Amino acid sequence: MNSIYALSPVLIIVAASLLVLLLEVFLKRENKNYIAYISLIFLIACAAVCVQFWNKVYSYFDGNLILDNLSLFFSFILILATFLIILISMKYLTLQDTNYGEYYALLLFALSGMIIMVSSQDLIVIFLGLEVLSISSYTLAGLRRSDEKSSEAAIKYFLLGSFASAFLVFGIALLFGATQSTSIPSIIEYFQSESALSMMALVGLGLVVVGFGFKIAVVPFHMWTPDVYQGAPTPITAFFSVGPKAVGFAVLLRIFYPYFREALQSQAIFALLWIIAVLTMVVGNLIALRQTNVKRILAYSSIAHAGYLMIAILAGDNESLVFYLTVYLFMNIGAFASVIALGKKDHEYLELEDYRGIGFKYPWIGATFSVFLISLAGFPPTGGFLAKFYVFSAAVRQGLVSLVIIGVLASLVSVFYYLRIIIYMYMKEPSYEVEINIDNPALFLVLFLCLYGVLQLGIFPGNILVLIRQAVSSLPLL
Amino acid sequence: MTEIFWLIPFIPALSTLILAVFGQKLPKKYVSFQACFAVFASFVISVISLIGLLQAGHEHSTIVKNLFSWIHAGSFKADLSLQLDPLSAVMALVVTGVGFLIHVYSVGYMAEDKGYTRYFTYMNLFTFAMLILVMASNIVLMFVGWEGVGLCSYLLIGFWFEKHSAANAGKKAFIVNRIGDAAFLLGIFFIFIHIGSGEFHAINEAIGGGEITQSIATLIAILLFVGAVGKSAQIPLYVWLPDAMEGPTPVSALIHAATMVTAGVYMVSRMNILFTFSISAGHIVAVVGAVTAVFAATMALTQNDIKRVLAYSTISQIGYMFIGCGVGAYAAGMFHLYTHAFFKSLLFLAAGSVMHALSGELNMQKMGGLRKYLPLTYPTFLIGAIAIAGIPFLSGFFSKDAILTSAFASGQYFVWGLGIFGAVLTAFYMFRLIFLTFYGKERLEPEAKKHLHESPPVMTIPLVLLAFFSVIAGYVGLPVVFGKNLDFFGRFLEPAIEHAHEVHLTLGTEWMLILISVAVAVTGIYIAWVFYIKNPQIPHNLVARFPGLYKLLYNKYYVDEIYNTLFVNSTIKGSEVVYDHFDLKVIDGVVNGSASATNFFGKVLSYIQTGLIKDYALIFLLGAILLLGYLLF
Amino acid sequence: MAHILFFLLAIICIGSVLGMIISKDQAYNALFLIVAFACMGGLFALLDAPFIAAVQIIIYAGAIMILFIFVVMMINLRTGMGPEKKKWTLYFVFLVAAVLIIELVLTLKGALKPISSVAMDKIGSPTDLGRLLFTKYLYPFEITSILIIAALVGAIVLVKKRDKE
Amino acid sequence: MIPLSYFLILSIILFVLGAIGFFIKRDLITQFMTVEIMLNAANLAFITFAKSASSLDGQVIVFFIITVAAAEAAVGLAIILLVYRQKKTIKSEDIKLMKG
Amino acid sequence: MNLPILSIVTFLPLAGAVLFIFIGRERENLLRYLGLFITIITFVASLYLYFNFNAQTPEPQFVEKSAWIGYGINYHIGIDGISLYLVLLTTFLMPIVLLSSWTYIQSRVKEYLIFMLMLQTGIIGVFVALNLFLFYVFWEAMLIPMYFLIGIWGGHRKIYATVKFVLFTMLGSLLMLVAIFYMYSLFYKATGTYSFNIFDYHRMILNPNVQTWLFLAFALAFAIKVPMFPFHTWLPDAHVEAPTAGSVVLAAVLLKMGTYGFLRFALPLFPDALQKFLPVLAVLCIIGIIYGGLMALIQKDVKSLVAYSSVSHMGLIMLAVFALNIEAVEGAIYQMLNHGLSTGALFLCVGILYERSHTRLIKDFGGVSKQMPVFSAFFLICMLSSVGLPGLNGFVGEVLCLYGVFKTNTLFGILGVTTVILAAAYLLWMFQRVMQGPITNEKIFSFKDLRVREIVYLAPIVVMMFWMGIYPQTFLRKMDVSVTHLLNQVNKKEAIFTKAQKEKKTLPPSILMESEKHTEDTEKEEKESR
Repeated sequence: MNSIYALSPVLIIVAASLLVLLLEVFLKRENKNYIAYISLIFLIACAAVCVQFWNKVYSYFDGNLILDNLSLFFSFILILATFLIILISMKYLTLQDTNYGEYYALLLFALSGMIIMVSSQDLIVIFLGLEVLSISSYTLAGLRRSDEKSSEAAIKYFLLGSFASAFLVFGIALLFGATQSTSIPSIIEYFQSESALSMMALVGLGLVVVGFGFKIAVVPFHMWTPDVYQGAPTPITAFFSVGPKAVGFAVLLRIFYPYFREALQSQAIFALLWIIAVLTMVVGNLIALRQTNVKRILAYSSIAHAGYLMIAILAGDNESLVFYLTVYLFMNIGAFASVIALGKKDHEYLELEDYRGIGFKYPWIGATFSVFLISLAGFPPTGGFLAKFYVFSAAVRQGLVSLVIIGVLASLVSVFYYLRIIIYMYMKEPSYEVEINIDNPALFLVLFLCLYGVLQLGIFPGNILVLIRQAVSSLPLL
Repeated sequence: MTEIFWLIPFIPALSTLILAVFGQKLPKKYVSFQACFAVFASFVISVISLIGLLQAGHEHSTIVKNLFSWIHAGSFKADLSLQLDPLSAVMALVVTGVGFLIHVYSVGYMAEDKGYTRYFTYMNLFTFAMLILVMASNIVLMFVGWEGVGLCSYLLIGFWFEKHSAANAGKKAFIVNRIGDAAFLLGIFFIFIHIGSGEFHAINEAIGGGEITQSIATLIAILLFVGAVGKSAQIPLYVWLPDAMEGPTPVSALIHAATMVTAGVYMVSRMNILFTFSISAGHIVAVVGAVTAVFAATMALTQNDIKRVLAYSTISQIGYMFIGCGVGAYAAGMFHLYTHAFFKSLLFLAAGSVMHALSGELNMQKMGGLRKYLPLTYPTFLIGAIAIAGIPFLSGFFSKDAILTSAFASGQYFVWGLGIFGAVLTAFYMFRLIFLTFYGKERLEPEAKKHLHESPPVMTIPLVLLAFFSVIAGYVGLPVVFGKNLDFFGRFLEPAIEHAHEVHLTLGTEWMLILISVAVAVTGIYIAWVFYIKNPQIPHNLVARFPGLYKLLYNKYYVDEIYNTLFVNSTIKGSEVVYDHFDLKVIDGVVNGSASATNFFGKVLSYIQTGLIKDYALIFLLGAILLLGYLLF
Repeated sequence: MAHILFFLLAIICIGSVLGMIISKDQAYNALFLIVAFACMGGLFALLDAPFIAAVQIIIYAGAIMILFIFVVMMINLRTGMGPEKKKWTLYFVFLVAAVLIIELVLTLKGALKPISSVAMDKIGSPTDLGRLLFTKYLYPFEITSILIIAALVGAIVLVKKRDKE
Repeated sequence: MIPLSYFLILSIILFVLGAIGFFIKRDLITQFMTVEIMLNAANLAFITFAKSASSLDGQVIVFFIITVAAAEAAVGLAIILLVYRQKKTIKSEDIKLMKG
Repeated sequence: MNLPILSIVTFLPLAGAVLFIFIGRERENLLRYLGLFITIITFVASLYLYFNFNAQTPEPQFVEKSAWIGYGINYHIGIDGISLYLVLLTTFLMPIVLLSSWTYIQSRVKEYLIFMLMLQTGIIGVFVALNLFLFYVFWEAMLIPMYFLIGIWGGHRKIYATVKFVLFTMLGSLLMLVAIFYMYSLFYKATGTYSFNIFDYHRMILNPNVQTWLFLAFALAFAIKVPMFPFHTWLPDAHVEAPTAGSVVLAAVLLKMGTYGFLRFALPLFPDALQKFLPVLAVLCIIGIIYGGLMALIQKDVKSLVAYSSVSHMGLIMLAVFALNIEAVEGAIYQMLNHGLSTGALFLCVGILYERSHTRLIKDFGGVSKQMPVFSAFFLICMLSSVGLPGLNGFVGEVLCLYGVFKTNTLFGILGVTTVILAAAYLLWMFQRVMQGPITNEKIFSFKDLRVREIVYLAPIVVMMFWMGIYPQTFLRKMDVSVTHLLNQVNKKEAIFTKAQKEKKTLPPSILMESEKHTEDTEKEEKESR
């Protein structure tokens, strides 16, 4: 099988975005929705192709492009995410007057970047993919030009993002200097072979962590998150909260999984990640307590979740990590979709005050939103619970009891602000009228899908778990 | 024929059930009929079974009927089983007999009350509970009855619950009783632990077999006695009984004179083997009884409320009964219980009839010269008074004499002395009562005088009957001076009560004691006559002479006040303080405090999020520096 | 000789960066930056990477900086903005800088083989680089194309005037 | 011949200068310029390592990084323009609509 | 048996809840009747459990087991003599509760019923789960509906109350979760197989040092739920603010989950740690008994009075549990049921008053009996059952508990007996101030006596009170074996561990009883894990 075929997932996506760009020029404003449909079709196609590769491990361009189950699974998740994002965007764009064909194009570019990242073992390729992702993201964040917040988000994201990637590059440089290579396997090899680790490699690794720490928004590299999430168009926020995070963790997984499997837990880097995880969980949850803007709350919650995911990294338990990410995709996109649902022409309801009595005024939105929040808070029988359950139990099995205790206490704090939203929706009388544009079938489809996903993963995750097990099994067991 | 004895308690129970469920629908007449009939039926059965027992003779004088097993858990076994033996037979007889008369009396007394049905429901329920108490074959079941009667007294004292005082009195009675009950419960536990069974015969055998040590026995006995003290209104738990007079008079007669309050005495006699076995316990019982007898009597001296006088007299009479038990003459104690049931309920009912006549007036100072208006009530009342005063040839004389004699015989002269002194006081206050009520010049309220009338026959007939019994009831237990083994009562009880130490006094001493008691009774009456007939200003002079003492007695030694401040108020105040300053401030403070602390940290952290790019970069930078630093060093 | 060249370039480079940090006017900043990049190119050349040096000069000093200049002109603020004035910030910043530099320098301990041992055969000639680009680094090279398109589209979308029909 | 560590130290210095420059400069454009400096520092490091390893990989990588820099520049300046159009300022202190 | 009766009992309400989603919110009466119907069906089904329960074996019965998620997470339910009655209590009370809120809940009936039914499933699930994971799932899931019930239909400070309730409870249960993980990993290390099966854990004897922490985690969770003395402050708030039905369920069943947890987990799993902490716990219980009573004495709000009385009663129950002898434990279980009935009934009565007067402050009442004789009769009986009057259910449980405690520790027994006095004091005083005395508040003159519906739902409780008081053997008989087995387990494990201690100085975190072989589902796990 030749390499073109192997490239097809990326190619399809890129082709789709180019096509979208063309159509953007020719289509008239009123039937811009076709663009969305077309990109959806392409996504499905891409997913179909990914399925073809399942269970066969391919590696091209000496390891720059590998199609093992892990990368495929992640690509699949990311495609699914994008799929849902496009669905929730369609109406939103017309309502919030952001209707560019480029929107979809950039979304697809970002997706391609992410797919590149997850399906590569070479830091340079990963870095390039990251840049593709970032550059599209910067733009997407700024797409609501009617709104100052949006452009502010864009500039913050851009400046800090490039700042971070500078660190990343420097880190890669140091690693390169130490190991003469940028491909993860050889780096790992170096780390395992080298009896006396050279400081440079370690520091390089540290800087790489910094760089990705920015993307996955762990404390103290999280500062951009709330502002960008708040300012960016809501569907894009949903996208940020899921896509880049998943990718970042996918990469960290590739870097650290074998690293920690070697029981190098005495390593300084381990302690470092430990501290980062704790900080992330604590800070994220604590600040979230004070927020009154729903998007900001969700932003901080996403930071906190990054903390939980770090626990999985530390425990070196990929299965739980991947499962968590999968669940997180559904519940977070679902939550943001519910937020989007509460919007009308040129206005979104984002303040907690707006949510008074929503639960009874719009029972379906309220109910689904509550389910997502409950899942985020980690109550059974939702996926959120099972995800936390796996992560924590894995951690305890690795003897990280103290970490887990901090984790559960942090999630106890988180319960408060998740339930706070529910309090506003159900337990406070509305003080003023909230009119929303209810006719939005695509959005409700998404709500339903996410609801289904959250419950399915919470109650009968069996099949997904099997897939995940296959996915992580493709990692090198050292 | 005696096998059906187990029906005795359940007939009233059935009647209670019917009344409770359908009572509101049923006509008054039927209600009263059923209620009285139920009690009468069980009376008949008790008579039958008593006769049965008499025929059976001593050897098989105890019949036990085990209905079903009630609580079985581990070593804790208690069955619903009734037992018939002389002791319970006597009690059943008293309860049903007197109870029946009082039921009948109530038909008239309560005729106008709108709580008519409720009243009879409670009364039947009480009869049931009381019968369970006396017929229980194990101590747990006895406790059931014990608490049951407590409940009924609570309900009946608070019968007119619209009155604050009534509701209060009811509550007070129940709670004070509960204190005793708690001790009783502990006693039961000790019995179960050290003897392993609650069946009376088992207990008796165990003690007889010396399975428990002296000290344990004493402990158990004292705990049980505390229970008795609560139920039988002895020092220090007597305070509820005077207030209990808030209830309808027949209730006072039945529950707070004839039956329930004497349950303690019954219990002690039932456990007589235990009490005899533990020497010190017996002394304690006797002393408490004696002191109470005098103490209560003194309080009765100055009261103006008819029923309260009678209440205190009840307390003091029960004191006598405990003297009997304490000195080991359980038969005597039971005997006094039995006679007291007649004349005291007679007194109460008569008092009730007086009230009835005076449309609810209770204050003796507002009476006087009633004897011509109440041709039937007066003589009966007088008979009761004579009986209780201990004038020879009436029931009270025999029983009280029996007690005092055995007290003397047992060598506890102090107790005996107190008893004698109490006798003086008894005679005095009873006749003070008589004179103030029926003699002297009328001090009636005008409109009370307007419809002054003798009570209807339905009330007077029971009076007459009771009066009759008060006279003759004593002849079943004549003292030895009138000839050997005339003490049918004592001999009848023998199987249930083992004779602690036979009384062996010379006839001379016996006569001497009798004379003394007669003398003191007469003295008491004479003093009363002097005070309230001959020259009525003496009391006033005395009051003027010893104002302090008078106030002290008039306010019942301020015991209620002391208890209130000491226990009730202090508890409530203390709890309030704890609630406000500990529960809300400290415990809940910690809870809310932790929450707000978390919130505060959130606030602090959120200040870092300044929104300025440079600051974000700085944090980022510092993070990186620390990270690298950590890696390097 | 080489030493002198190196230090010359290095000093100019650092100096211009400092100048950029200190000066108020963005236009000057841009020029400083160009100088810095130019020196960087020189350094690359010193490291036997002539092609990269050229690229550096052309793309950075040529293309990118022109962009900067354009934007600066477009925005054209009369009042420039110097660095932070607050004393503590400056001290703090110097502290941070010192620490960071020390840390990073420390990492170099024994990281590099002595230069003498390095065989001087490889010169970063365009042909060699080209070969590498289209063989080993083909995939990344392709990716850059996506990157550039994305950047293009993004830039256009952001700055183009809204079409109001 | 010049010890390579000199180059590395230089690159480090530049990198740090860029980093703190990002912190102390107060206008978006220059802040972005400092980022470019940092990237270049990285480039220098790469090339030095390439030299020490006597392989061309480093140089190729630098080539890519320059491309990235260019792309970032394009988008970044566009965003800055966007901000300027809306706020009529590029002071980074004025960019604080969202905080807390 | 082919019919999965236990699952039906557990999930029927949930199914009903799902069904309700598709019924229009405006058809309130249909919803009400349907809800009632469902709960009654559930009750009937649960009766089947009672009658087919085999009292001879301690083994769990009506067991259903099927592989679920893997990693030892199986669907594994069953009941023994301990859980049987708690399930019955739940199913018995639910229809009553729904009836009680028939008119009280006027707004958002649909949601209300949905949450009630979900709640029922959650509670029953806790009692029937034999797989620790399953148990925890129900344990947590149950919080959500309760959260809504208090938060939406509650009083003025409902939000404070409900958040406090949820967070407080979660604090405990999350730490317990960590402990569960720890045992899970211990078992994995010991056997190389994953299992959450309680019986597998019963085979595992833990090192006392390990036990200490695990026990503390479990105990905290359960102690908060019970609630034991220092952790009780959520209870009054929750009770006062919750709607009547909520309070009833809370008091009658939810609190029992704590005691049940102690019986099912803390005792058999950590006997040594239990022994270590027994004095502390017992003292806490004693404090709880007296403290709760005193606090109840002076409450101004009837509901919080009853709430504090619960604190006192539950204190006694816990004390009995810690007495660790058959009388006490049976008494404790019995007293759980009694407390469920009597306190539940008291809350119902308070609710009835509240529906008429819209106040719960004692001072606003007085002389109600005059207006509502029938009600006062019911109220009186419920109160007396709570006081523990012989002939009513309360007495049997109380006397057994106290006797058992007394047997193990005389002093504690004596202190415990104070509850007899205190209970009488605060309840009678409350009764006097609310029901007796002259009518002060003219609003009371407008009170109507009980409606038929109210009688209908109070009557069965009262009947049960008498039944349980007069013929307790009906219930005690079926506990004996299970309780004995439980106690044996506690003692046996101690014995074995002390033996192990003698044998070697350094102890592994856990020893496995070789005597018994793996239960089949762990074998299944082995296959899976390969």
